[in-house]
Formats: sequence, structure tokens, C-alpha cells
Amino acid sequence: IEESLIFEKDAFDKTGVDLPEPKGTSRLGAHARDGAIGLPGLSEPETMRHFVRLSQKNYAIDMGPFPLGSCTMKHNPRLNEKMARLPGFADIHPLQPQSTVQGALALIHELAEWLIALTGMPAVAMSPKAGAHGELCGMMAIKAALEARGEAQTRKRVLAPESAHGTNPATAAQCGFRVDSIPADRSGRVDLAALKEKLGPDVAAIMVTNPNTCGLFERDVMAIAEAVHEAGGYFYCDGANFNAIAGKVRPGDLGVDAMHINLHKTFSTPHGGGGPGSGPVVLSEALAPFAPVPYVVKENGGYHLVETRRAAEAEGEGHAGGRLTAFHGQMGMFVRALSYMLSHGLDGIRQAAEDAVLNANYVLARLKTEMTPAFEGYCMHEALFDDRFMKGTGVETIDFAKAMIDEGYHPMTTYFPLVVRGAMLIEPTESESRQELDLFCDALLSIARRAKAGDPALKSAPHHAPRRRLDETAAARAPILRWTAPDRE
Amino acid sequence: IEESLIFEKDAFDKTGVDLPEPKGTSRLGAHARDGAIGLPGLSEPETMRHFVRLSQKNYAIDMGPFPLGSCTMKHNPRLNEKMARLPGFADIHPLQPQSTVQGALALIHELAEWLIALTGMPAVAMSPKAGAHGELCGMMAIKAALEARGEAQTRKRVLAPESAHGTNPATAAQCGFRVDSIPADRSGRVDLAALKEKLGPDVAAIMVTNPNTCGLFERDVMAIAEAVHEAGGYFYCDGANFNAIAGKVRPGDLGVDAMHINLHKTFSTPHGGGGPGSGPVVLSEALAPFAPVPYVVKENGGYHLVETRRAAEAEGEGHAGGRLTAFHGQMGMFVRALSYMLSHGLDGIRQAAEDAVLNANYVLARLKTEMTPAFEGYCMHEALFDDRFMKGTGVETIDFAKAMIDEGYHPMTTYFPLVVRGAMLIEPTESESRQELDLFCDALLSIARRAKAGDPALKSAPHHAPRRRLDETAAARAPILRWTAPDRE
Amino acid sequence: MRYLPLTAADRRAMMDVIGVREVDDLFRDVPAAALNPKIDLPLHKSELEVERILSAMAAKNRAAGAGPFFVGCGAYRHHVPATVDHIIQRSEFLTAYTPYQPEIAQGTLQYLFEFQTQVAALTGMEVANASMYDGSTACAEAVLMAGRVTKRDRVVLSGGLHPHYAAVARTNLDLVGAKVAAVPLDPGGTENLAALIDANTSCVVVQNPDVFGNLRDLSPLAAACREKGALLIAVVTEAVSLGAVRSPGEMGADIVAGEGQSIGNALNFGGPYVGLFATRQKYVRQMPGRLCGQTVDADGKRGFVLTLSTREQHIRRDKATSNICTNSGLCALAFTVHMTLLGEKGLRRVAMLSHEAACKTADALAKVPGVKIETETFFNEFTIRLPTNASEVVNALAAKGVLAGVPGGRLWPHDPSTHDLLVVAATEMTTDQDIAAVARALEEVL
Amino acid sequence: MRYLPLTAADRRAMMDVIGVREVDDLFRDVPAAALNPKIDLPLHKSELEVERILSAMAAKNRAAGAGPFFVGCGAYRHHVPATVDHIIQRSEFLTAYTPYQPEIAQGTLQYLFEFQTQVAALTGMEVANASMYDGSTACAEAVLMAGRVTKRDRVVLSGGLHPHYAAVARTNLDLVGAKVAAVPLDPGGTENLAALIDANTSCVVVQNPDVFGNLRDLSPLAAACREKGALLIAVVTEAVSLGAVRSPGEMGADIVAGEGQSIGNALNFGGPYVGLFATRQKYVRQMPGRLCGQTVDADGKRGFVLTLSTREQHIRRDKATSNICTNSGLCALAFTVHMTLLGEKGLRRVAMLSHEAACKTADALAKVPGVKIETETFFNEFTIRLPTNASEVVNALAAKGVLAGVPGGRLWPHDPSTHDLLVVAATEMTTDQDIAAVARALEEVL
Repeated sequence: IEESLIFEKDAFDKTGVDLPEPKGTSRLGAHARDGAIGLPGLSEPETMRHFVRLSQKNYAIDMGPFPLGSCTMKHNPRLNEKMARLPGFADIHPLQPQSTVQGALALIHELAEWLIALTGMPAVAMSPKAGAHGELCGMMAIKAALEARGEAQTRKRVLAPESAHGTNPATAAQCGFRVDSIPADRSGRVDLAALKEKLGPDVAAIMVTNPNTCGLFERDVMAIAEAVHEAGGYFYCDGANFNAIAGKVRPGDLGVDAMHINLHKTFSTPHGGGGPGSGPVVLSEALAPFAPVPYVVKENGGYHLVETRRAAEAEGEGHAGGRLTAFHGQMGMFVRALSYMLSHGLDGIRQAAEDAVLNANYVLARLKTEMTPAFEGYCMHEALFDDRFMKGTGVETIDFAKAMIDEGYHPMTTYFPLVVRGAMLIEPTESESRQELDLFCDALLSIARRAKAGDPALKSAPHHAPRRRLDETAAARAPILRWTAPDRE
Repeated sequence: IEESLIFEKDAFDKTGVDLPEPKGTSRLGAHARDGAIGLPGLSEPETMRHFVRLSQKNYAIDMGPFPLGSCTMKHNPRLNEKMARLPGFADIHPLQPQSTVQGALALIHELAEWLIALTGMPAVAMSPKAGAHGELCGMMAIKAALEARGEAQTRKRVLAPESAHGTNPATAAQCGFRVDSIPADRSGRVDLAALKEKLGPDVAAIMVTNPNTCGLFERDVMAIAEAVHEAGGYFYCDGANFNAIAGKVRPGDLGVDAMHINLHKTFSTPHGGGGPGSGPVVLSEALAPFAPVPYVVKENGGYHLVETRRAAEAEGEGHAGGRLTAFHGQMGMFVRALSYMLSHGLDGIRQAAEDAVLNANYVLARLKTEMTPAFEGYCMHEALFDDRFMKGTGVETIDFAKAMIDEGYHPMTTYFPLVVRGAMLIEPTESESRQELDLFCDALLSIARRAKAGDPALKSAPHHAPRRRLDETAAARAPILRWTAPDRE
Repeated sequence: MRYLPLTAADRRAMMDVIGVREVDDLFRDVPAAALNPKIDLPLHKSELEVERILSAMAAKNRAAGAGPFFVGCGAYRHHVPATVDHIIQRSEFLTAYTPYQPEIAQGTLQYLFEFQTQVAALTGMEVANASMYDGSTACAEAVLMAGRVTKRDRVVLSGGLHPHYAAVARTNLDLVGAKVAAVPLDPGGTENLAALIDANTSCVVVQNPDVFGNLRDLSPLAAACREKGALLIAVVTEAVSLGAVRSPGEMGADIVAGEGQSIGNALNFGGPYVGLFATRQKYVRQMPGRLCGQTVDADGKRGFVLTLSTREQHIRRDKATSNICTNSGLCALAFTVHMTLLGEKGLRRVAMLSHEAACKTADALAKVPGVKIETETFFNEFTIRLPTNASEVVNALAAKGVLAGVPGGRLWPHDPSTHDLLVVAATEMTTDQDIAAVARALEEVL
Repeated sequence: MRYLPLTAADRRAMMDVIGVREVDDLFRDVPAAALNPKIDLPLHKSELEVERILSAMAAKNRAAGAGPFFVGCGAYRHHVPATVDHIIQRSEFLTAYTPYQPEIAQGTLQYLFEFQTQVAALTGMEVANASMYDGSTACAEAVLMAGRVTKRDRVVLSGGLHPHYAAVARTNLDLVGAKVAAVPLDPGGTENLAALIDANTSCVVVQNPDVFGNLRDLSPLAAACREKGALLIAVVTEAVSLGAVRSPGEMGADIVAGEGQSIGNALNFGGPYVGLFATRQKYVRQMPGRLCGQTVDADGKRGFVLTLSTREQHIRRDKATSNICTNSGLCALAFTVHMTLLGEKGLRRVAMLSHEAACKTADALAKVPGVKIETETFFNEFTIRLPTNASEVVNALAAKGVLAGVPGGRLWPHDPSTHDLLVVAATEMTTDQDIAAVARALEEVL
């Protein structure tokens, strides 16, 4: 059954809620809205069915492997959902008197302590709403620190590898920096010598993902940090891949100055079809004074919030960064993340990192017989392949990915990182069992063999999905971004 | 992806829960279990995925129409689920001191009041666990009343129409009665004259469903009741179809002595793939003294439970029936049903009955152009067709039903009631919108046309379901009722 | 009304298609005097109002989680992982019907097959059905089945059987005129049931652990039953016990009737629960209730169907093995999901933690002056004798926020010899603080 | 560990396949000194233990539902039907990723398309995106976008703009070196913003209803903006207001940045929320964030995809319109489901019931000696002036179990002129008893 849009259900005069009739008193006067808004309403059974049917057109982790490299699609425990819905967390207002939310403030403080312990960094800013927002927070702190040093006008250049996530250059630009890319060496890592050549008195910072987007640990990371610091710059680490090393390695031990942590990747707050996320940022001693408001302070056994820069300064906290969002950050995600952390404990977090790396290497080992790994050696939490094994067959990475849909799997990340031709980046995470990985690898090996044999069916995959390939070009050429009533077309 | 059994996942040594290590002290001695039990354990992500995948092989009301005649598959509001999970209802023990469960007893009492008001009967027994259990309760009360009259040994015959649900004769037999069937007249209703002939001093009761299983109201119901009472018997009404008349007609006004109410049909507690249900029984003055224990009594503003027959007798409640189940009935279902009733109110319940009847008649009106209604005239809440319209095509009712699966619908009830050849009994309920019914009717009309044209594809339907037709004969011939380890086979 | 999709305009248009002028034209078979009676009930309410009303009622109950809690006797408070509730609330499970159309009900059918296998393994029996209403009705059905199998009509009910179970069995036996041998209450668990078996005895029903908490070795009784042609029905009201103590199957039971609530299901004030029913392969066609069986589809793929329905009421009518129709599907699913999470390893752990908590509780209570432990060998429940009326003690403790157990007077109101008994249960949820609190409170009250 | 499927045997076998002896062989690129540091954190805990710890924390917060509640200022407590939470918890929505593979993400994509249409209709604009983090970041993005569109770098922020929103905008503007015109606080809602627009002004940001609750007619300001080539950015922090008051689109706004929390989403102590972002068709390629568009598949069937991603960071990198990547998908779904249930009819009703409750509250508070109502025309929120420090009053009322509103000192701690102000909000959840209680309590405190 095809499911129409809610706007096509002839329901502009219905409602699916029962509410008492308003008395009819209005003091809105000239401000009152008149004219139809154009919002359909469906009865409750119709609403339920509409969204249940829509949901059935989705793929999700709960259905099978979701091996999107760089996205860390791991199991989302329902305990976390239950905890986040406790009235004491879900039904409290951000501007209630602080005396009435001591448990909430304690939770934020406790989560901060965990993040600090796991990263070995002295401070953490909790309010950023997602990874990219965390990057903004970190780069803002770097900019503020440079300003405090009087070098904000001279240090305008930010270095980032070509393999970086797009958010890195975008964030740098949004902070008013200019981005300069660092080349990779043959092993898929930052070329230290080339980096050193790029360093100079105009460099504000380097942005490096570690483990990097090729799924490799930057083995020169400490040398990189040293070189950058020596040149007077800061080391921003993109923490998207923290899941590979959580509990195993502390970024603070590697010379990092700032790193965001995607609670929705590493600590299992659900992706929800695109968010919400949460991106706290750990900061070094050098940057800690430039953390944004608000933050929680523990004092005399109680907790309070510092909500403005002037208040922060009054508390003798130095400069303080500006505000990045209304209120105090993603409380709902904090509860879920802490629930995850308490459940795992240090042993579980470490084991999860090891299993994530083990699973990725297992996939790498099993697939390399038919597919071409982009780089030699072991990987960290994700296995990167290129399209050399399909060379000359006419089958491309996108075809391979779409063929996976027909096998019942979500495709891996494709064409990223940009530095690898036809990249296929597989991140199984620790949530997959060996049995599941074996089935997954079998399916991929079979597709690889079909690709090498030039099976033309691959070019038109998927065949068994709610939709065949969609015309993205047409969508972008003349964008239709909303439903319009037929008579208005 | 085919989903294996949990026993096939090589997981006899795993667990998906974390529990502290027991200290190792055991005082079980010789009673301790040794040897493997043979229960696999899956980690939480594997468990989630296993059951989510299984769920995706099901059809459910939340996905589309579920027009099973006699089953009343209506919308199940999630408010009810939420209410049933309040700790004050879900986390209380049936044997806690009654002073600590006054809210629960009040709820049972309140629900009883609603059932009494809607049926116009003086009493209700709340503890039966499902419809058939309610029948047992009602017939037991009849037997007890006969015993009190000293006629238990002489009145052993129970009359029931051939069209009755199988539970009716089975229940009568389980109560030690003999079943004698009443013929139907040409309009699909009890033949009053024939019934009168069957009545006699050995008749204990009549069991009639009203509206009956042909979807028709027994228009002679009051005459039937009168005749049965005159003959010294009782009138048991099967309340499975109460949804058609709730709020519109009170069984108490029709001369009924006992009727069970399926809370999981009429009042929307979910079917859950086969239960749990709940089947309170309303009783007439004559039968009320024979209601089973336990029951709730309101006294001095508080509530208490009468839990044994002797206690009931001590309270001057007369004879009292025996106990039908441990504890006090399906509390979880009571909460859901009361939540439904409060939400609908009298106006909503009445409107629901009207809409259920209207929807069924709409389906009847739309389908009769291609299909053959079993009886003339309007129906109540379900529309009954026979297979005359397919005569000679080789297509049978089962083929028609399975073809509906390919159109995205759950089949209607087939081959029931037994009195109609190739019966197809469609109960849309009030939860379907006109738009949904139109799509549904269009699909059925198209199948009917294909059937008449003798489309051979119908014989092998379904083609688009998780499974093709299953071999039920083989299943019954050599039953495999559990998984067995391969080496034990 | 938020649950009703039809608008006034829809209704009008549909009546036009049907050819009636008003909806009551469709109700013309109803005697006019009975149509549309005045009924004194309130009108519809918003979701918010309903929530407020029901929440206020719920608030008048003391939730088990609100303080120390030791109530058992057939319903146990174990921890249920959040995953369980999430899965049973999935639309596809929650809002499906009985799997009569197996092509689109494989989800339900496969979990029932898994459930049957789990129950069989747990009870040590060969086959199990797809669940009954609850343990007490499963027990009554077992007794009726024993009558069918043996063609005898006398039943021996142990004095250690939960009194509600005994009452339900009696109710059902009365209806068919079968006899029940009277066995006195047996707090010590030492009754000699073998001696009561005669040539007309269809079955002996014995609970393990019994309602007082005693663990029993059923093997000698099984031998006696076998010898005299009667069936041994073992009742288990605490399914978790099967993770720690010998299974009825091992000890020679012919039928096991159990309550599955304590795995996957909440206390729910007594329902809905899930009845377990397992027996020997050879009796399978005499079993009550639904059965799920393995088969293949037209393509030869493995699939599952409801089977042996010739036993059931919808086919066999008055010759059916039982009138049961509804099972307890969703509760069985909760059982299966929880059991899948636990696995053997987890189940054993829950069982032993519960056992240890009960041992600790018994030790703590034994130290309270005036308290005497009556139960020698127990799993997670035991009976103590108090120097005074146990119901009054329980009420006094409830007033202190401690729910201490089930007093004899609640279970056997007409047997004063039990009124100083208190049955106390513990589970893995019982903390050391809870134990200290109940002991302290009891000492204060006595 | 319950979340980890690998057993020790699995790990061993997998290491054999990989060809390593121990797992740390896979970490050989990590500097040895940094590997496996000692970290002072506890070990794993059972689900039950975690529940107990977090529940204890939750119990230390006063839930809004626990008593009379009048707190607003950018987050509102409306009733959310149970259906909403059920749907957003469905695995298929909850555990899916951003819909980058549209063939198997039509569920997410279609609701985003519906969301965009609903937001556009509600705000009276031509197009909306698939959501932002929240209202405050949507506002900041709107200001940055105005800079891109107009190529100007001076911004006028209304004195009635929520101070957090203003602070977030400033933070982002500072980073790119844009200027902000200083406008004084404006509790009366009568400031003359038009006068502040100059040739270098990219936009004027004004909130309606403003943070004090005042309703504003934006039309004259829109005209002034149009004339001077600046964009008018309208901020809406209470989405429900759009069911009762004129939309920004009607009044001529160029961009609407809004907070969608109050439809479908809980208070959540401030997050996650859902930012609404709508604008004119002609600016669509300057918009930040994700956009879902309609297209067809290879069979010609209608389908939906993420589109115009050339604006976005993963394609455009440092030339992107924003660095935003994550949106607030699940909160947008909650918004869409709730809005679908409400429909226009229900939304208008919620809005008017909220308005009426606020009117009643204002009337009741106006009668309390010493209280002065500052807001003349309002929707569901208004400001009162107290004879004393409002923060102290709020704390005193909290001690009485009444959460009375947001004191000026909380929003503007450094502006003493606001410290006797209290912003009070009501919704359809506010009962007459709540209103009586706050009035009575306030009278007692003053």
C-alpha cells in the first residue's frame, strides 16, 4: 500500500485530539489570525497508521547492520530511553529555580566528570548541540584564546587534512578562519614533514580527526601536537571516531587542545533519522577559560549554573566564551549518555572500543580476498576499501552500495573520505555479533564477485526496496520542498 | 533476511543481562538443578534485532484494516498503554494489604459501574480472563442457580444456534451440559417457532449471540427471552458483538440473564497476537447471587475484596460462585478499558457503535455489486458474503482471502459462520476512515472480478508475503512443536 | 472524538451510498423501545483529563517499588529489562490478532514456537503449548486433562497448593461432577500424598516450591503415581525457581502447570499473567489451548502455523479439549524476550540471587524475637510463624512503608491455624537495606 | 556486558582470522605510553542499578507536573498525546540515520517533507527546512544568512528578543566580525526599530510574541526593512501562538526562526528541541540546514530525497552556508505527529485555551495587591511587575510548590531594572485551581 501525504487525506476539517471548547473570549484583537492555515488533522487511528506505514519504509539499526563509516551506528539501549523519560528529567523547565533542579545539574556535572576522565582533559563544555556545534565551540575557544594573546588578527590559517569531514573546513570558515589542507602520506595518515612545512606564525590551529577518516590511528599524533604547539597553534581533534579508542587512549595524553564528543555516536544516544545529537567539547588548560556559558559549578554540596559571561567573569573564571544556544544543552541526550556510561562502566567502554576495532578488522580480513583495501595493514574501527577491484567492470561504488540494499543491508559510507577513489568505508561497531558479521561479509563477497563478473543487475539496484533509485538531479534542479494544493499549482 | 530461531544462534553460553555474581551460597542441597537447561541467551542488540525482525513478518491494525468478522479489531489507543503502565497500577501485588490498593479497587468498581450502566444489568463479575472464560462464568452461574432451584439434575440441555461461536458449545460441555442446536430462519436469525419447539423442562439455557454471527440483530430477541424464561431456562448472550450496540441498546432491556463482554474487542484492549483478553460477565438479578469470587465491595467510602465463598456467604450475599482464577482478574486490561470508556464517554461509545454499523453497511453496499451477500437487507457491524459469486470459477473463499494479502490487507473471517457456504465475514469497525474503506472496497472488487474471470494466480496467492501458503496438514500429521538440537534429532 | 475517523460529511455521504436517511435506519431490527435508552454516564473526555483521573487513582495505590517489598505467593517482583516492554509495545505485536493467517503472522508464530521450546526446556518436559490465561487456570486445565487421559474422576490436591489454584480446580471439577480428595494444609511440606492415590484417582496435584515455600522432591510421588496409573501434575508458581531447582520433568511429572509472570511480566495486581502448560509428547492430542507447529510453505521454506486445532473449540465445538480461545500471547512474548535476554546463564543468576536474598532475609527475621522460621528448605520464599495475628502485623508494617509478605489469614481466612503464619518472598530486587528495614520494622511491631 | 554480542570464544576465533594474538596488536599505532591508561571510573552496572542511580537523580528535581506551573520564556508545557511518543520510539524512526540512502529512508524523508510543509503553512512562509538544533541557533543562522543575502554586516536585535537568543546571535556574529546595534530592553514592546535600520543593516531581528509576552504588529517594520534593503527576521519561541495570532509571513517577514518544542516535545530541561526555519522561495539556496525535496524514482514513482546539498558542508566544505550537519529529526517527527493529530482545528483550540488560561491568570494576579500587569496585549504569556525582587518571590513560591514564572533577574542578571519583573506563562494544561493557587501563594508571599 502506498501511503499518501497527510495533505492528501481530505482532512483539513478534522482533528485527532479532544479538547474542551474554548469559551470564546479573546483579547488578541487585531493580532488574531484569520484565514485558513492549511493544516490537515487526522484522527488518532489514521495518524498511527500513517506514521507506522511510513516507518516501514525505513531501515534502522534495530533491523540489521548499519555499517556507515564515520557514523558509529551502534545499539541504542531502551533503558536510556526509559531514563530520559522520567518526569524528573523530561518534565523540568530550563528556567525553573535552580534549587528545584539539583538532580539535573548533578547529572550534567557527573556526565562532565566521565567525559573528563575518559579524555584526560581538564574541562568540558556541555552545551553544544551536535558534533559540528562542538567544533564551533572548540574553534571559538581557540579564537578567543588567540585574541587573549593578541594574535587573533595574525593567526587566520587553519590546517586540515584533505580527508577531513566537511564540517571541519565549514566550521573554520564560520569562525572567520581560512582553511589550508594538509596532504596525506602513502599510509593514509597526515604527512608530518609536509605539515611542518605548512606551519607558521599565521597558523591558528590544526584540525585532525583521530582515528582519522580512513579508519587509521595517526601514529605521529604526539609529534603533530608538538609541532603545532611549537608553532604557536592549537590542536583541534575531531572526535567523531572516539568510539575506537574510548577507555583505551586519552586524547589529553596526546596533546589535544579541544575535541568534541558525539554523544550520539560514541555513547549511543539514538540518531533518530538525523538527530538530535549532542556534542560536548573537552578543552585543555589553555582553552578551558574560553569555554562558553552556561556551565555547572559544584559548590558546598550543591550545584549552580553560570549563565552569562559577566557572571563567569565575576566568578573569576577569566574570559569565558559566549553563549552557543539557549538554555543548557541537550539534557535528554545527557541522560541517555550517562545511562550508557554507567551501564558499560570503564571495563565495558574499553571492551566496546576493542570489539569495535576487532569487528572492523574481521570485516577487513574477510573482505580483502575479493575487495581492495585502500591502505595496508590493520585498521581501527572502520575498514576502508577503494574501487580498484571493480576496475573496468563498469560497476561503480554506488552500484555496489545499492546492491547491498537488495541483500537486506544498509550500505556503507561511500565516496568518503574524498582522498580515496570510490571509497567504501565500513564501520560495523561493537554491536554486531560474529554470526551477523559473517552473513554480512558473505553477502558483500557475493556482490563483489558479481561486480567483477560485470553483473548488469547491479547497475539498476536496488530492486527490492520501497523505492528504486531516486532522481536526485531533478530534485535539485527544480526543488519541490513542500506540498502545494493541486488548485494552487 | 531470514531470521533464525534463537536456538540456532550459537548462544547457549551468553546472556543479555548484567547481574552481580551470586555469592555462591546455596541452601538448595539435593533440590539444586544440575545439567544444562538448554536456554540460549542473546546480547541486548541481538535480542532487539531478532524480535524486531520477527515483528516485521506480522500484519497489525496499526498497518491497515484488519477486517476479521467477529473479532472487532479496532484502534488501540496508546494512552491506554501508558495508563496501564503507571506504577500505581502495574507495580502493585494482588496480595498487598487492601488498604494499600484502594485506587485499584476503586478502578475495578468504577469499570464495573460503567459495564452495568451500558448493559442495564444489575451485576457484573469482573474476574474472567477472556470471552470463553466469561462464558464459563455465566454458564456456571446458571448451573448454580439451577442447583439452588433443585433442577440441576433435570435441566441438562443447552440450546445454541448452529451459527454460534465454537466456544458456546465447548463451554456448555465443560459445564456438564448437553448441546442442542437451534436452526436459523431464512433471514439468518434464530427460528423462533423452531426454538419454541425445542424448549422443555430439561432446558437449562439458551446461548445466543446478539448481534449474531451473521452480523444481524436478532429481531425476536425479546420473544426469545420470554419463551426461554417461560420454559424455566436462562438466556445466555454471547457478547462478542457488543460493539455494534454499545450505548445504543442495553442487553438488560432485552431479557438477557448473562453476557460476557470482551474488553479486548469492544473496549479496545489490544489483541496482542492472541491475548491477553478480559471477559467480565454481566448478570441478571436471578444470576447475580451466583457470581464468582472475588469481587469488590464499596463500603464507608472505602473498598474491600470478598475473596472466598464463605466470606461471601458471611456477607449475606447468598450462595456465591466458585473462584475462576487466582487473584482478581485482568487488572491491566481493566485500566485500558476504563481509559477507553472515559475517553469516549457515552456519546463516543454510542457514536462508535453507529460508525461501526455504518462502516459495515457501507462495505456491504459497495461490495454487493460484485459479491453475493449471504442475506438480504442491512447488516449490523459486519457484512457477510457467501461464495455464490465465484461459483464454477474454481476460486474458493480461501483463495479470495489469500489474494487480499497480496493487496496489502488482512483477510476477513472465512468459513465462519458455518451456516453459510464459503462465508466471508467482514467487520471493518469504526476505526476505518471512509478513504481507507474506499481503497479496501476497490481492492476487493478487483479481486472479485478476477475471481469471476477465473484468474489462476488467485489459487496460489499470496505471492507477496513473508511466506507462501503453509502446509497445515503436514504440520498436524507429525507435529513439530519445539526446536530440537540437530544432534538429538 | 479523537478515535473516530468519520466526519459528519463522511457519514452523510456513506448513508447516501447505503440508501438510508439516518443511521438509526440501520438499527431497525432493534425493538424500538430498547433503542437509544437514556444512560447515565459522562460524555467524552480529553486525553489530558483521562490521564489526570487515572493517575489520581494510581496514586492511591502503594507501588511495590516505593519501599521494602516481600510479597509473593504466586506473583513475584523481578526486574524486567526495558527492552522487553519496548518489543511488546511494537505495533506489529501489540495490535495483531491470533495468527490465523500464518502467511502474515510469522512473527507471532515464530515467537510462540520459541516460547514453547523455552517452556519445555525449563520445565523439563517434551512439549508445551502456546500459553494459558495464567497459572491457576493452567492448573485447572491440567486436572481436566488428566481426567480425559485416565478416564478417572477423583483428584488429589496437595495441602501445599496455592489456595486460589485449589479453588479454581475445584470450581472446574464441580462443574463436571468430579471428586476432590481433601488434604489438610501442610506448612511443613511433609504430607504423604502417595497414600491417597486410589484406583479412581486421575491425578495428584502438587506445587513446588509449595505455597509455603518448601522445596519438595517429587520423585517418590511420581513413582507412586506411575504405579497406580494416575498422573502427576506439578504446579510451579515461581518460574524463576526453575533456574535453580530440579525441574518437574526430571522428577517425573506428567503435566506441568505454571505461572510465567515472574519472567518478563509486571505484577499488574494479578493480571494479565501467562500460564505455562507442558506435558509428555504422548498426551499432546489431549492438551488444551493453542499449539504452534513447524511446517513448510509452498516454496518449501520453513514456517510456522497453529496446529492440532482439531482439539480446539472453533473446530471441535462441544468435543473440544477446552473452551479456551484467547491465550496470553503478549505476556508470552514478554516471557520469551526476557528469557532470551537472560539465557540459561542469566536465569541461573537471577535465581541464585533471589535465593541468596531469601536466605539473608530468613536469617535476619530469625533473629527477631518471637519469630520462628517454618520452612526448612526453600528457594526464594519461606514461611515464618509470628507470636500474634500476621494480618495485623502486615498492616502495621504497611503503615511503616514495608510490605512484608502474605499473611495466612489472607490465603485461608477460614482456617485460624494459619493466622499466625506469614509467607515472605525475596528476589534479586531485594536489597540489604530492604532486609534490614523489614527486620527492624518487624521487631518494632512485635 | 549486555550490550556486547561477542563472547570470549568469538574474539579468539576472530583474532585467528585476522592473524593477531591479542587485541592490542590492532592498537599498535597508538604510542605505547598512551595505551590503556589507568582511568578512575567505576565498572559496569546492571540495568537495575543504573535505573536506581538515575531515578534517584531524577527524584531530586521538581517535575513541572507536580504542582501549579507558569514557567515559559521559550519553553512551554503543553499536553503531548501518547501516540506521539509511541511513534517516535518506533525502532524504524529512532534508530535510523540521516536519510542518505533514500531508497530505504522514505519514512524519514516523507515526514520531513510533511514537516517542511507544516512549518511553512504555520509561519506563513514559502519554504522551510528540515529543522535546526533549536530556536536560538535557528535565529543565529537566520542572522548569518541575512548577511549572505544582503552582503551587509550590521544587525539590529530587538530589545524584546529572548536574551539567550540575542547572546547566541552575538556569539556567531562576533566570530565573523559583524556589528550589532544596541537596543535597550523593551518590556512594553513599543521600541522603534525602523529608525535603527541603516544602509549597512543586513537584518532586524524581532520576536513575536516577544520575551515579555507582548504581541507586535510587524507589518510597519517589514515595510521599513523592505524600503532599506534589510531583511526582517521574525523569531517565534512559542509555536502554538501561530494557531491564534497572525503569522510572520502575513506581516511581511523574510525569514522566520522559531522554536518548535511546544508542539510534540517535552520540556527536557532545555533540550533536545527543534528549530524551525522558514523563508521565501527566492532565498532557498542561501538557507542553512537540510532540505527534503520531492522527486521520482527509476519507475516514475514519487519519492523524496535530501536535496540542494551543494549548500551543505559535506559537499561544499568551507564554502557551505553553515557547518550544520545533524538536525533535530526525531523532535521534528514529534512535532509533525502532534501537528497531524491537532490539525488546524486542534491547534487553534490549544492556542485559544492557552490564551484564555493566560487571561484568567493575569486577571487573578492583577487582583493581588502590589502586582502590576506590564503587558497589554499578549497570547499566553505576560509580564508583571512586583513590589520586590522577583527572584526572591519565585524562590519563596517554589518552596510552596508553585513554579510561578521566570524572574527578570534570571534572564538579565546584570540589568537591575528588570529584577522586579516576572514573566508568567499559561497553557491549556493550566487549571483554574492552579491559577487560584498561584494567586493565593503570591499574595501570601508579598
